[in-house]
Amino acid sequence: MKKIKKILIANRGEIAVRIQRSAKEMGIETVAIFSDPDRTAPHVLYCDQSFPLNGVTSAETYLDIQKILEIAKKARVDAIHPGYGFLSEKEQFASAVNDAGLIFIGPKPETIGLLGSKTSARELLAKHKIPIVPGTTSPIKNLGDALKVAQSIGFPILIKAAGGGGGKGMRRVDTESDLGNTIERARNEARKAFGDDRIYIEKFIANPKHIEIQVLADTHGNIIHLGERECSVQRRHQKVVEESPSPVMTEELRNKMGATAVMIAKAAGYVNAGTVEFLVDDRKNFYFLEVNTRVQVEHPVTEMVYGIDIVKEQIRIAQGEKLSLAQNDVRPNGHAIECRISAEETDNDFLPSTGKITHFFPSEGPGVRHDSGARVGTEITMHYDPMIAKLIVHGRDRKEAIEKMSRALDEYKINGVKTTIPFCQFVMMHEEFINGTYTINFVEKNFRLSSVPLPHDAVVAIASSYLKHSAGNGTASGTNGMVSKTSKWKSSAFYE
Amino acid sequence: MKKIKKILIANRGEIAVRIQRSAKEMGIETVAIFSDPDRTAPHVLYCDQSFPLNGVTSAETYLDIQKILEIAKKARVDAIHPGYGFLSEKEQFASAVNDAGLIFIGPKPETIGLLGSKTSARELLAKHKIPIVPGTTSPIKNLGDALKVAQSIGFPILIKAAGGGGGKGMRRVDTESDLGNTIERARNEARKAFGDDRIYIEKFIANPKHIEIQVLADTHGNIIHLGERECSVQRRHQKVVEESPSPVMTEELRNKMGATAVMIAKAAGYVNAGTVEFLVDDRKNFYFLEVNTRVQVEHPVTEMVYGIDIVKEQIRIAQGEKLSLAQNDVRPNGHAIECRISAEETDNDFLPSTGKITHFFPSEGPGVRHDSGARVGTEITMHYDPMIAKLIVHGRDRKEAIEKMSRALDEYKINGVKTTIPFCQFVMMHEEFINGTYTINFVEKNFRLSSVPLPHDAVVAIASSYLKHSAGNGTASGTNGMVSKTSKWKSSAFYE
Amino acid sequence: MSNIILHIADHRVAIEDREEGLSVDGKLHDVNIHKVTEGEYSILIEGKSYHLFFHTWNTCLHAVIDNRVFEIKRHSLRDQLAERFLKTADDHSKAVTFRAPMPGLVTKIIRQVDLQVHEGEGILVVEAMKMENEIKTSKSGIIKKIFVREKQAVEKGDPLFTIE
Amino acid sequence: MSNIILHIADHRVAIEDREEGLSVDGKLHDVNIHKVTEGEYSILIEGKSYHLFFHTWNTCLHAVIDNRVFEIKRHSLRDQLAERFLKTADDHSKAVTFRAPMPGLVTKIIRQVDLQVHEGEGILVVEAMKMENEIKTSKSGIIKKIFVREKQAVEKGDPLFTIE
Repeated sequence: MKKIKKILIANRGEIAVRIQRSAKEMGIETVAIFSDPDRTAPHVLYCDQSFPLNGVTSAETYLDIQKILEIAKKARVDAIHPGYGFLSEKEQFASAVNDAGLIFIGPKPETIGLLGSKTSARELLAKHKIPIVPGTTSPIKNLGDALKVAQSIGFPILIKAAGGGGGKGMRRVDTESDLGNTIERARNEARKAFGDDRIYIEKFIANPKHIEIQVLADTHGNIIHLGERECSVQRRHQKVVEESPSPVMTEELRNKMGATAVMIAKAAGYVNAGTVEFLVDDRKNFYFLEVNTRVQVEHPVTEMVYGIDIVKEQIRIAQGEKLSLAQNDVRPNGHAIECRISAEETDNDFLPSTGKITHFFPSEGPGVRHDSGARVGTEITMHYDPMIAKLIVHGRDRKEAIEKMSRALDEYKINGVKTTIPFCQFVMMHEEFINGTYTINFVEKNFRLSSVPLPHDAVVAIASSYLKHSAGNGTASGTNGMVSKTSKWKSSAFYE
Repeated sequence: MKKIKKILIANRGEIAVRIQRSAKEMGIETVAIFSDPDRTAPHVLYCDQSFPLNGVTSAETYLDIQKILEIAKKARVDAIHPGYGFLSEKEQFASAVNDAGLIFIGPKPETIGLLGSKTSARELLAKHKIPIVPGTTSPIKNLGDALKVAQSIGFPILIKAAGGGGGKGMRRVDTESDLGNTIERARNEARKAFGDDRIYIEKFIANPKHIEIQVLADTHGNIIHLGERECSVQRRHQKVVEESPSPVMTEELRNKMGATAVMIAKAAGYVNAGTVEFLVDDRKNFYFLEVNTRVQVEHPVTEMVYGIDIVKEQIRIAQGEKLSLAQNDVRPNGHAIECRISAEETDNDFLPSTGKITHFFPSEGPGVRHDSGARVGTEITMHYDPMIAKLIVHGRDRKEAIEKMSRALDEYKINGVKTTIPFCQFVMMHEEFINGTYTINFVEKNFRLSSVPLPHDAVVAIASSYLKHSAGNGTASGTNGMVSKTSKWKSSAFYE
Repeated sequence: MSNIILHIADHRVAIEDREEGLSVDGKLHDVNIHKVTEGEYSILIEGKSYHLFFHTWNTCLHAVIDNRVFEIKRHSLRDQLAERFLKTADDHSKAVTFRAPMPGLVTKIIRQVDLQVHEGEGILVVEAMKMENEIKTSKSGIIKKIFVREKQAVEKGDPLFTIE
Repeated sequence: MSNIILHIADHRVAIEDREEGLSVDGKLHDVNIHKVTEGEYSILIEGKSYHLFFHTWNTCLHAVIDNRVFEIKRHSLRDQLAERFLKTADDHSKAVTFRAPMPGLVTKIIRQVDLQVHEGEGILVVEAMKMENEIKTSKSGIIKKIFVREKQAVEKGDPLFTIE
């Protein structure tokens, strides 16, 4: 067993900060890497050491294996934590880390290869007779190929990236005529996100819930699961709100899905933390979706309900320790919800919102956790993922958790970019979320541009502070002179 | 049972913000009150409504019962939460609130009177044969009176305010010659803090721990306790670091102290949340100190270990609900530590530090809770208590909690006032704290002005950024020209 | 300060800062405003507490209140006259230019100049933050001009195409 | 920039901003400094990350690093000469004036002018934030002057008394 003393965190944003926290608590030194725009980002400020990647785009920085390994060597780390996204699910990266004599904090490279390609994962599952969603078991080659599959399983279908998750490269296709265009765009997105443009096709299941099981596996053959997370609130196939437990979960279903997840992990020779994703239909049949071979964005809800620090467990497993718990020691306690705070225009089809954060007052207080990768002064650019922070709450029960999240969302104050907070507020107040019946079609079915009128008092507040603001600034910039007809926003672009 | 719909919070700072949070989660409207310097304080920004007290000093604002009741009437609230400090333990205030037809969220006025005066509390306890620290059972009248008591129980003695807690008005006296002066200063302090200059005398117990029991009592005669908090790390007789459970606690001692606390609450006809404070000597004998008839500053450590929101319980009890738990449902889970972040000069005898907060980046992440009454732009003045915020962590066990607190203290960044953070960091690293043997003499015995040398790299960091800073500002203010011999700080004042 | 007209999202309000208080659409309000930090205000209206921020996006001032964002436009008498003139001019040429809603890279031009397109149809694709965003027209008509080409980087507000 | 001397708490360092890098006491360092916000800096020294703030207390510049606060004084050749002169002058009169360590209210004068006092003895009481703080002398001698009276408000840095 080799004690890890120093970790390079091959990531940025909130997950780099979050990994640094656990490492520091364990007495482990941390090394940050940063692109040019990230020179003064929180992960650079917090880590013990920070080294430049000299570049701007992901490709020339956080995706550059060579640069990262050179820094790892220079800083004399003994392990690398990949976080999520970027290189976290690249078999080649895990191999290169091992070849450099360093510990990769994650599964073995071959496991990443096996499960990371969703087609080989589907083959493995089929071999073990675990139910999967109908579709291709190998990447599609061309449009003809795709058309044949689509016709055989019937529209609507889903196009998905074989090389990674997170909704990147995922597209729904309803008609044959859209197939060609959509495949092309999905390939482009997948290539940019994962450096891998292979895609595959799945039957689109009508009203499923997205429920996933967290597993932990050590190098001694022990595997446990930490219950489920429900992540059905998605826009653009990306999760926005997650919770644990799922409101539709029963003890029996949890045991069944948990056992299936553990069986899949065993079949794949899995080591470290991983997540097995399922679709669950309205009769509680569950279908395997994919395995995410890294820490998930939404892992905090599990941490808060089970009282376990998943990143610390990852590090302990990586240094050869046995799991500190058996399956019987693991008991859920209360209820947790996470909302992703992303720089997006909720009122404009979730388009990315860029800008500099001028004011930032995240929520605090009892039962509130905030994992952030941004702060006052942070410039949100078009180069990286729009997620700024995660707001997580824990309550004694689901009702208290929803009340707490509503309070925390109201309390959250940020200025300089638009965010998904209004959307999350909408979710917390929606009957389908409150009664727990929501599915992955929640957004499409329910979310409309807010038509809640501005209360009269708010109009008075804006008008009166406008007077003071423009007096204080001489004239308020960009607001004087003619009323232009050019700037009313529309759903996808603004017109003049 | 009357559902409370709107609460006036008769307080300021972090506790006003914290009460607002629980009320909001329960769907209850909140009304803030504010002094002139607090016009843009967080509690004013967060509450639904805010009304001015028109004044600066505590006496003309947060202690003015008449003004507060007028606002309560104007805002049509149905209850008042007093927080801690200010009017929270004034029988007269609780009576006035009830007389105005409003609910006082706390014990009955007569219970506050009985227990709030520590002398009548001591009489009650003596009657029930509960061990108390030797001393006076009634306030001392004059110096001769005091001298007689002091001689009979022997120096050193403690002078304490009869009208309130929190270390205000508390003074140790070692010799007869200091007695007169010290009594006078204690009276002054007590008068200013509580509007009540009565003091009493207690035997000074040599190396005790300060351990207190949280109790909850409803209006239906149900009383439970939520275990203990240890608060032995004190400077100037005020708590700085608190934890739950106490590292010396045993199941047996907890049951015994808990039963005693419940017995005291019963004897006093107690309703709502309260805290029974004890001194525990090195043979685990415990002596009653006092009952605090309000929410404590350090209540969050209990909340985190027992998963109960004490302020919500206070509100539920106040509207006539039964306790939602029985004693057997109450189980501690993990370990919590709180550090009070106060604007004080750790390197200068904890003298108050005033100024405007220019940068504020409190710690975040897994297991970290931050309850704050300040933010960027807040001016810390001499008018109110120097406590800015509370940092609370929860870990699976005491070891993890200490590691987490150390991390969180390192991460905490504040500029504009000096704080107690360096002191708290000292505590987390000290052997006596780590092994749990610390007593209320911890600070006196162990804390010395830090002589940790500035690392060479830090010198380089300061020097290099100084160059950039002074270049950016033309010349750095107040640092050019002659080196003055006038400004080197000494332990209590600086000399020229 | 004389009477001014503000457009706050869809609301048109006449405000006047009088000695007796703030008049909004002729009604007096007891308003207490304090600046908290630059661009941040605390407003008490008959006790009700509002916490408000200002931010300029794309040269337009916006107010951020309760996490909702509203555009603010000021409107003087001269503006009204000018607007009336522009409206008349506009009635003749109904061309609408669509602009980039965020900075990004144009990865694909889907429809070409002179084509007839319908409301909701995708005209081109802009990639930002790793997502491909299809930019749709909210107006049916003929594509008169496309201002960008594939692989071109665009800033927020840059013109993309004109539909007439 | 020419060679300058800084006093950082008890450290005296000679720094020079050379083309090749920052020289501290003659040794070159690979230092990368970025301003984060006004008065806030990120410094990387051979990779090691420091997060630093500046603040002026009582007209003296301080650096805040790892939550510790250090006074900074700049020191030129002229300063050194001036200091040498002052030191000579100071040797004659050993009077030391104590100043208020925080703003507050003088609630009691304990010792009077012309009295002999010893190190650690309380001279007067200043109340701030509801606490009574006894201001002690760190020097034995005679009280030459008391600058304040009871009930007087004092600002931080105001002279309180002189001991000779």
